[in-house]
Amino acid sequence: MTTLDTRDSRPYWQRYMPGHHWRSAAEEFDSCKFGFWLFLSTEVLLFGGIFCAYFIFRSLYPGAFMEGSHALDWRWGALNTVVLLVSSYTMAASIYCVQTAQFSRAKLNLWITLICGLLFLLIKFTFEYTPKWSGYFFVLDPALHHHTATIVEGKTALAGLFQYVEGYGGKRPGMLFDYPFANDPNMPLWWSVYYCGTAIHALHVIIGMVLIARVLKRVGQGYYGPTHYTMVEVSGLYWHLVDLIWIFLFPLLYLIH
Amino acid sequence: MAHDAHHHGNYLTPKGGFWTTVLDWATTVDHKKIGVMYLFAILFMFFIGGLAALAVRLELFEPVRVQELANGTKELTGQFFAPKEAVDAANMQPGNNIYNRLFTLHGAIMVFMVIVPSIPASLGNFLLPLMLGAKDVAFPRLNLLSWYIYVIGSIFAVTAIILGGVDTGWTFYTPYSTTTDPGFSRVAIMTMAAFILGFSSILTGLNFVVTVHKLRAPGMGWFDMPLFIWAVYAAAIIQVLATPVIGITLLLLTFERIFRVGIFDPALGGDPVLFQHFFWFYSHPVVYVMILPGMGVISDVLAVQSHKKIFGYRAIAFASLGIAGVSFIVWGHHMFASMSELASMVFSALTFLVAIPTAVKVFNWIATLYKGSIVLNAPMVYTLIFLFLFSIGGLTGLPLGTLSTDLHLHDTYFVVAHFHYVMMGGTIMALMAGLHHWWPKMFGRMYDERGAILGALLVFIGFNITFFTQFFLGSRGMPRRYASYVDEFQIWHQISTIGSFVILLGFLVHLFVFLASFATGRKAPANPWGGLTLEWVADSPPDEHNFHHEPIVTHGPYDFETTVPPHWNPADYPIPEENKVVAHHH
Amino acid sequence: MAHTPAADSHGFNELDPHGFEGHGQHASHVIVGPFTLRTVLAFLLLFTALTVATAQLETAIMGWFDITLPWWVNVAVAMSIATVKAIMVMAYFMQLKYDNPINTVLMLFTFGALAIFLFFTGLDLFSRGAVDPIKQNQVVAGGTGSGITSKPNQAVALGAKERFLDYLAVLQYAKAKSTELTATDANTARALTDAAATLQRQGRGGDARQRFVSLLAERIGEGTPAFEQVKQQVTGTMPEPILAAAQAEFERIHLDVAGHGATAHHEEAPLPGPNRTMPRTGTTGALSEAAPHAPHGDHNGHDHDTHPAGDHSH
Amino acid sequence: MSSIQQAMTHMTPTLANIFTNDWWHKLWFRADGATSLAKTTDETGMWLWWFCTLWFVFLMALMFYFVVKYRRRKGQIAPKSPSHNTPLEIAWTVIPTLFLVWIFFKGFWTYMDKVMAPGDAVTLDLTASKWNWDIVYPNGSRSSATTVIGARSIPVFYMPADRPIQLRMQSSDVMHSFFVPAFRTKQDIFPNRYTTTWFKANAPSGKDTHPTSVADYDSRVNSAKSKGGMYSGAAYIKELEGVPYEDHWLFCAEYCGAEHSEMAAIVRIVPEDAFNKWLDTIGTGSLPPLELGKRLFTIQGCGQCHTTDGRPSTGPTWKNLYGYPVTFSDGTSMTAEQRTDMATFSNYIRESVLTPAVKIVSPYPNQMTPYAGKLNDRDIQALIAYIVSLSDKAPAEGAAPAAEGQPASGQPALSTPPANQPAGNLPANTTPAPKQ
Repeated sequence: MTTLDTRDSRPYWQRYMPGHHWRSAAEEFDSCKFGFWLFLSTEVLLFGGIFCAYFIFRSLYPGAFMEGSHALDWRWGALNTVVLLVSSYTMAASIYCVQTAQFSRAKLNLWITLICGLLFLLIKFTFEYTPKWSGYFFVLDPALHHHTATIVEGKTALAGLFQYVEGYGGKRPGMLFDYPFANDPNMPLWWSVYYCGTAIHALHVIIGMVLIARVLKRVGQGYYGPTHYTMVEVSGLYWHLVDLIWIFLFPLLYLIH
Repeated sequence: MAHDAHHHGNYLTPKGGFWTTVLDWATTVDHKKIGVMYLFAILFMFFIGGLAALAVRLELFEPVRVQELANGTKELTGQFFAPKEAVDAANMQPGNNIYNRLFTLHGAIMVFMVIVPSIPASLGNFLLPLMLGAKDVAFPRLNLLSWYIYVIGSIFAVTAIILGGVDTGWTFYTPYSTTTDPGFSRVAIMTMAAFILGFSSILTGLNFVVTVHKLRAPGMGWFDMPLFIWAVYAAAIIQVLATPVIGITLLLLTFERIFRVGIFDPALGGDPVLFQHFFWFYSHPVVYVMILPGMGVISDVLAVQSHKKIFGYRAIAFASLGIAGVSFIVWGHHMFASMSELASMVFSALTFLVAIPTAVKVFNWIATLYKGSIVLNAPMVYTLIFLFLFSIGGLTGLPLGTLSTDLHLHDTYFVVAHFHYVMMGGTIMALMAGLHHWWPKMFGRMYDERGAILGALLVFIGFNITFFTQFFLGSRGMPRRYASYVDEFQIWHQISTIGSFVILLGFLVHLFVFLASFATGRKAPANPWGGLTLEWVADSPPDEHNFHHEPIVTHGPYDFETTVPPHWNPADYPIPEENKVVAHHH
Repeated sequence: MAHTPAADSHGFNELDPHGFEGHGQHASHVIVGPFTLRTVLAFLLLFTALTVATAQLETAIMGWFDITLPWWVNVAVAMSIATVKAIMVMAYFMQLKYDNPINTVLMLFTFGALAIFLFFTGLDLFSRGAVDPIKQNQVVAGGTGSGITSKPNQAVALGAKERFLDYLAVLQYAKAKSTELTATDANTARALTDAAATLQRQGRGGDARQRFVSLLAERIGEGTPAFEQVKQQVTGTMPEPILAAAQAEFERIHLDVAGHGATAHHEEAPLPGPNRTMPRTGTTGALSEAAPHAPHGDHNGHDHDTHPAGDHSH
Repeated sequence: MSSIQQAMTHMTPTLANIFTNDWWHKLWFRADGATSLAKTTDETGMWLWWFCTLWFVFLMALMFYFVVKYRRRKGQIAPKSPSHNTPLEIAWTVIPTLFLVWIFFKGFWTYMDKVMAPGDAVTLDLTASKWNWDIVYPNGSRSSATTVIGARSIPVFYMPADRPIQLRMQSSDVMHSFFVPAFRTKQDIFPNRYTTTWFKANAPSGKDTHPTSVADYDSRVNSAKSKGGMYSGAAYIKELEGVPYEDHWLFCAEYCGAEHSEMAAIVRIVPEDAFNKWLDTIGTGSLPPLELGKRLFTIQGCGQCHTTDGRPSTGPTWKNLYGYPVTFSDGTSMTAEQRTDMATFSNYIRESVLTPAVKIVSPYPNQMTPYAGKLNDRDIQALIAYIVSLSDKAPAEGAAPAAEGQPASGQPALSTPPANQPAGNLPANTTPAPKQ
């Protein structure tokens, strides 16, 4: 029974008592980690479905997937990879800081992690999804060289930051799949895999950010410290998994040619 | 102990007024209460699914035919769920649609909401910590969460039904499931229901695995665990490793319906067979999530009720793990009619592997009876019924695993009969055995033996009447999921339908027995059957924290020859001298 | 209050035969220092750069030496680098290296399950043609779409196609009254139909109504009652993309009449043989050539001019 | 129920027959299989049946014996007995394993025969759709024979005996499964992918023969009616008078929706020479449109949802479609004039056949499968001719529009899946225009 004793002025992590059915705090911590690893394995297998679909269709219709990957810009993917890797590092660092009771630095690291997560989503939606849906392209987007699309003069967005590209838009998921430049009739499969994979991954990024935000708040309130930081550790594991998935998604989706 | 000071009584004693108690149950993290809540939720869904099954049988009592009357007018006969005045051939559709929704309802409810969680979530939740000598499962709040998720999932499913039902069959095969009743979200809701229920299943499994690893009582090594724990543990591993795949499958299916992504959609180059692989990668292992805990129950009940050390403890334990392992490489035998020849060959060969550990278990159970001291009470009767029906179910699996014969039997009533013998004849019978066996422990009252045995026999007889006929139907070529059929099958369908109502009668008797036990059942002793495992050390019903002192294990779970059961008077249990020579551990 | 005497006493661990508790205590509270973490990060970034570089390099190599590397080379390299990265993340960031080994074992099981999943699924889907090659591939690459009634764009495409077929029927009806239709017109009709459907699927736009009318004028002869009838129908309800499609396609047919195309139609849609997939429709091949031009109306118009009307009617 | 009595009679066990494999075989399979492979399959099946029975009886006997012999006796504790016995456990692990290996191979050998069609097999194209079967014969025509079963009229597919036939199968909507119980085989059918199965049927037993005359046929129908049922035997075909035949059910074994259980057909085995004769009779190439339309109405299963006599059904009746106004579920409507103008009307019909979803006649549901790819233009013209003929406002000259230098249609280049097109057999030209 982890009842908060109000008379005790020590921070929570010093007062923390393990659940009544545990024999020791260390025991509880170890079990929570084990339990969470079990959960992570379910996550891996969840994405396993996407990877399986990719594996099958990539092998059956290599043409469609190569052409499809050319519609992506590997630079955005690479940038996102770096962003996630850095955030993974800061997450791990924040755990170290909590373990060594450097709470302000821990908070800093968690903030950076959060911002990186945000950055990742930002890049994903602004520079990857939106153009494919709207036909508007980031001005510096080199992906334009991949095909014969032409920029429509005068049609711009966000104060000229984006230019409209004739015929390149409409790569929306699902019923609105249109492929002005598709020579391979199996292109829909590529886009199905691309959107499902990245969207579900993005969803996980968001969940991870929620967890981290909660941890950040509680670090501020002195919940966690050298002897009790289960949630920090666990949220960290989740965040690293998100990173892990992306480490595989990036080459599979962006670097195929 | 400290916690004994401030409350007396067991986990069932009300915490005060009605609403206080309700609130206490709704927010409890006590594995026993959660187990009981699961039990009632599952029994309720079992009732709904059962009604659907009866409705299905009624529709099949007569084939739909057009009789041409003397005056030349036509009359549509044999449709149970359609307007009788329907004359035109095309008016069969309404009736068929109702039928299709009914069997989907039956299948989906029974699989996702009854049989998968049945034993692990109810008996498992209640008994696992008790048997391990722990105060609770590893993550009590997660446990409660999983119950609520189960309820939410069920609500989703019921919503889909209320909105007009789903006619995809519980297997959701594409492209039918992605194209049927376009514009409506019922199918999406139903798939989401299954998706949500999957989470509940994952959380339970995860909880059990950690509990078994970390919370065994002092002195309890892996091979001192009751075989029920071994079985639940093996099942839990499958739940954790297989369920996420159905998660992504149903997610993609929903995307396919809502956003029209094309991974399983031939119109976009996708592949329906790929869906079948996704689906069965989960749904075959989950068959063992259904049956393994049942086998565990049987191992325990059999040993306890015949006061006999289980034969080949390690063999049974490893068989459980073996089945769990093999279950991941045999899913293709659901697809012999749709797979490539090579894959069919490989999967057929692998499928026969499952038969080996299963056979070993059966042999061990029967060998356990040898020189036992067997008492024929309800749990034991149900155990024997299990052995009877499960053997049939298992053996009829052989022609289905055999390629040439399966091409004939696949998707016929032979399959229906086979999996009912395994799922109902196996899991549900085991659930009934376990329910009677641990009833005194769960609710602190005895049930009426005679009534229970009567119910058991009725169920047994009705079950065989209902489902053995379906073997003949199948091998004679009656396909599954047919709302109507050609005349030559009618006699068999009629027998089957009659049998199904005998089953209903049997379960009504059980219902009555249980209610009677609540009302007038006599107080149960702590150890009515003389079991040796730790749950019998606790009171019945157990104390809020299970044990007054953390129990310490000193003997094997089935050392009946050498140990006086807890709470028993040694005078009532005169251990023969020759037994005492050496109290060796397994 | 939460602790039982047994749990606190030291004798407890002897009683536990497997020492998870004791092990746990040492295993869990490991502190991975910042130096290690930074080194790992550095390596991870390095590998990221590496994997991108190799991908580019492969393309470059193909260019330089004018060779084509088999597609799996690319995948194999990328995947092995990714695996190394994943292992580093799991070992250091996720601390598997220092952690209770049970977690590592668990992960291995997980990846094992995943491998089984991929392997057996592939075993089936890649060996469909083993006995009869015709079973390996799709009948119509990209799918037929027929029967998928709830798929808007499919329905539109089909609907458009058939509506267009109707207009052609009217056209022929009208034509039948003035002059005999030639085989060329038959091909034209079919080609127009397919073009309509295909291009509709590909979402082309543009102002085609007038072009189609002028087209009719030249095909039927302005002012004839048939012309008026068709024109009225066309300018009434005809969806523009289809007309654009028709226009683009029709000009292609003009070439065909001069010789090649009319027969090409039959060759483009042979019976599916071993390891052979059908094109989506009879004219896909032609469309993919036409694709780049299509968005630019003037370009088409230009085409139109270069092939004077009347070529077709012999 | 006569069928029930039959069922009972040939199953009544007597001491004499209950021990014969043959009796059990009858009980399980009702009749011998209709192909040589079916025979091998049944042998495996019966072998397994006895194998399972013996194991089961052995185990249960042991179980009940123990339960009785070792029942609990007051105040007695079970004596100490071994809780494991390694040799025994190894034995009962290894011995079943050996059996299983044998069973696997037994099944595998027959399976390979079932999936490998012999080189000289004739390939026919089968298309399954909701909820109908369609087979294209070498001469490009479809089977015109139907029979009434229950509430349905279902197609009858004539097949030659003693001749390997391979079916190249494809679905036009959802998954179906080709299942002929008498052949003891099954193969799923997918949209957009070919699957194949083959069979070589045994010669018909001679129990059933075709009617020898119209009178004979009528008497059969009447006798069936007098029994309160419907005659579902062989139709009268002059060329096949007295020819023996054997009927086998063709079921759809993969759930495919509302009328899954009505998606049946009959595979009728006749001697090869008779088959060839029949093939000549169904060549539709020479039929005038009106006749072809009538025939398509049954072949294509239009009758499952449409009536021709004005009775309501799943879809609108074909009686008086032509020349009468109609309103659609989207509020739009067609006037009698439009419905009388042949051009407009035939366009409307063509649209409704190929893409039913575009215009839905209220109040009917949108249930019809698109027939795009299943009917070539000539078929549609024929149907239109038939529909027009069903109206009392039909043009006096009769409904069949004349063919007049019109484009050849139904080419592979159209969306019609080429596999369903008779190679090199292009239908004659027609036009939607009526004679004026």
